[in-house]
Amino acid sequence: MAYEVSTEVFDGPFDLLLHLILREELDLYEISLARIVDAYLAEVERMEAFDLDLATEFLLIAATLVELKARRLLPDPDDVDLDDELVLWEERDLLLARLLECKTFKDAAGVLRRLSDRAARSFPRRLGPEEHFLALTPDLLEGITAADLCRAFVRATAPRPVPTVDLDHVAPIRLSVAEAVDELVDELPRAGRITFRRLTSGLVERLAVIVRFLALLELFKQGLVELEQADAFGDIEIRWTGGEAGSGDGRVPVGAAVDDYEG
Amino acid sequence: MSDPEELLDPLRLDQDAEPDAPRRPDAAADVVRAIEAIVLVATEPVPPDLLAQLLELPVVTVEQLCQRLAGAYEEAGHGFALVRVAGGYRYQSHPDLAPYVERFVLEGQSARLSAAALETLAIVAYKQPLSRAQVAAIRGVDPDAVLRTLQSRGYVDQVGRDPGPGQAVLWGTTPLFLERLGLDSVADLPPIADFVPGAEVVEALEAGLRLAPDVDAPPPDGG
Amino acid sequence: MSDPEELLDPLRLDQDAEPDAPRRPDAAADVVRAIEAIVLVATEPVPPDLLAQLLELPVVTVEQLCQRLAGAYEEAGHGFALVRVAGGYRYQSHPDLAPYVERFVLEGQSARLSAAALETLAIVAYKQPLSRAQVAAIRGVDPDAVLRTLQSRGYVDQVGRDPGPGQAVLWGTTPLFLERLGLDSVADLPPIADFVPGAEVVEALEAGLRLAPDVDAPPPDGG
Repeated sequence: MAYEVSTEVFDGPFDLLLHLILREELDLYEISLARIVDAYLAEVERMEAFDLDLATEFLLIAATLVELKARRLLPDPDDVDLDDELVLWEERDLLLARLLECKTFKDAAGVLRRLSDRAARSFPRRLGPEEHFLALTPDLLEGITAADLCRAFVRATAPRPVPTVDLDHVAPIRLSVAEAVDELVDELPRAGRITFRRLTSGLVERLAVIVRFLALLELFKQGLVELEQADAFGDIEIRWTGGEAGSGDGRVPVGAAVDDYEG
Repeated sequence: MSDPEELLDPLRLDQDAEPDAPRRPDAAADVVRAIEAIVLVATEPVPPDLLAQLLELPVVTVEQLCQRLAGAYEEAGHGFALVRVAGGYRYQSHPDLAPYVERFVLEGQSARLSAAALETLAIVAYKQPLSRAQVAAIRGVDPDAVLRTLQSRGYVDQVGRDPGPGQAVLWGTTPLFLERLGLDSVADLPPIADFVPGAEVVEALEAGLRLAPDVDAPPPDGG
Repeated sequence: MSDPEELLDPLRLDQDAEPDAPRRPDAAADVVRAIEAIVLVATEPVPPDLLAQLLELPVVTVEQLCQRLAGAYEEAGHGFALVRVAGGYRYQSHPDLAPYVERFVLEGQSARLSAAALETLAIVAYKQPLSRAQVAAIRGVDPDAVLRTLQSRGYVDQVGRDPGPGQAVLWGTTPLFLERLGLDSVADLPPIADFVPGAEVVEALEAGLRLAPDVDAPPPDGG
């Protein structure tokens, strides 16, 4: 039933991405990935039950997007490992293909809607034969026993499993990239240099790590940090270049700017 | 011959009576067409005063229109007739064509009860008397069409009215139903407790999914 | 205009083809009237081959007669229509009269499907038969809840099992789906190729997902 709630805006990770790219006509470079993730987290919060499958699907796509975005931010394309590059192209093509397929059926659904709206203007006759013909009708209960009837009753009244996951052990997740940016703006000037691994060592949720990473990319784009990665999959070293903690460039403007930040 | 334009005299009379609210002829034609449409889709005879109310016309005008319409169908030699029965109007097959209709009915478009129909029948059998709203609440879908089929087969019928406010029609099974199942009374139906939950439910429980709260007996006392 | 006598040309042709079994004109008129009577009492669309069997006529003749009958009703401006839908013929109210009929048919009108349900329905309609996993792959979300909704509303059903390992349940659309969309068969759906996004959209998506740095940044010289 969670789907029913979320359909009005987005009903899937592809839907969300299509919306962000097409309907708002923003490209991935101009919108911050922060917006995609924040939009998603807002969706998750609106859902009554946190849907792990949906979240996983989204994270897979978010990870691809992060890679694409990171690749585009890399200052020197010569640094790129050719194999990684090929894998990334493949992932991109796959994502593109899935978005196109999603869009195809979305448009087909629009036509079904129109057909169905048009057909709904006519009402079928369902009355059936006059009473005096009923004596002729074959007995529909032929071969049906009282036990069949009992089973049908059990089937009809059986509790319908509700596809929700018991979440009593999961703390409510409330994360936004804007908040993460604020935290980093507070934390990084004091740290000076720090590795990404250390920066996120206290975080348990993978989502929180991803949010922090996106926040970091945001700061990088704004020229407030420098990032270095010695080798592929190696730890990322972060250096704050944005001046002193609490200075005029500080937290409030940076964090608040994320949502509107469109380059 | 059944062109509605020829059926408008009563309406024109009506216009004369209310000269300050003249009807355009096509609006008048629409009234006749609307009668055809409403009576066609109705699942029971449509009382003329209901038609009058829907069409915002005097009852007497509606009755005149229906009579003329019936005459026009007969004159044009259609295979259906508009008849007045049980206090209302309905379409039925022309008596001449009974042999064809009999053949069609015998052929039986659907010789078996659908799963939905069987489930609805089971609910009525075990929970009778109950209203369509109660059936709907159990099945989660509108049971009207299925109830109608079951009623047309003579397995269920309207057995009374809820004494409470609203006075909903109550449904129950018929003697024919008992006869066909070889039962003396509904008390002879197998007790429900003898049956274990279906595989679907067991699977769901094993998978740790939550069941709808009304069946999940004790609430977790975790606080 | 809907006088059956005017609809008999196909039958007369048929008579010429079988000169040793001449039909009397009134027997021929009866055939059209019988079609009217049978379709009127049917509760679901009547397939032309069933009509042909009951009337002992070639299917093609029955189809011609039904088409002419439908045209005659339309021309005479009746409030009902004979339409071909879900593989058969049925009577329904004329779409023009929806405002009147909607006022009358208060219940039984089904709620509109959600966007998610419609998209899933489109996938099932065009790719059937297919498994829930295939639906999930296209939509990117678990389709179980939506499939169950569509099934309970009668639009889709389990139509078989994948012969491969795992024997996944396969889903397809139902005759009710066709009725609700006013289609004769799934082959009448607009071709899926009509919906494949145009170059503009593909470009927009490619731009959104492009790997190369932006124009203002130095382009990658590819190595």
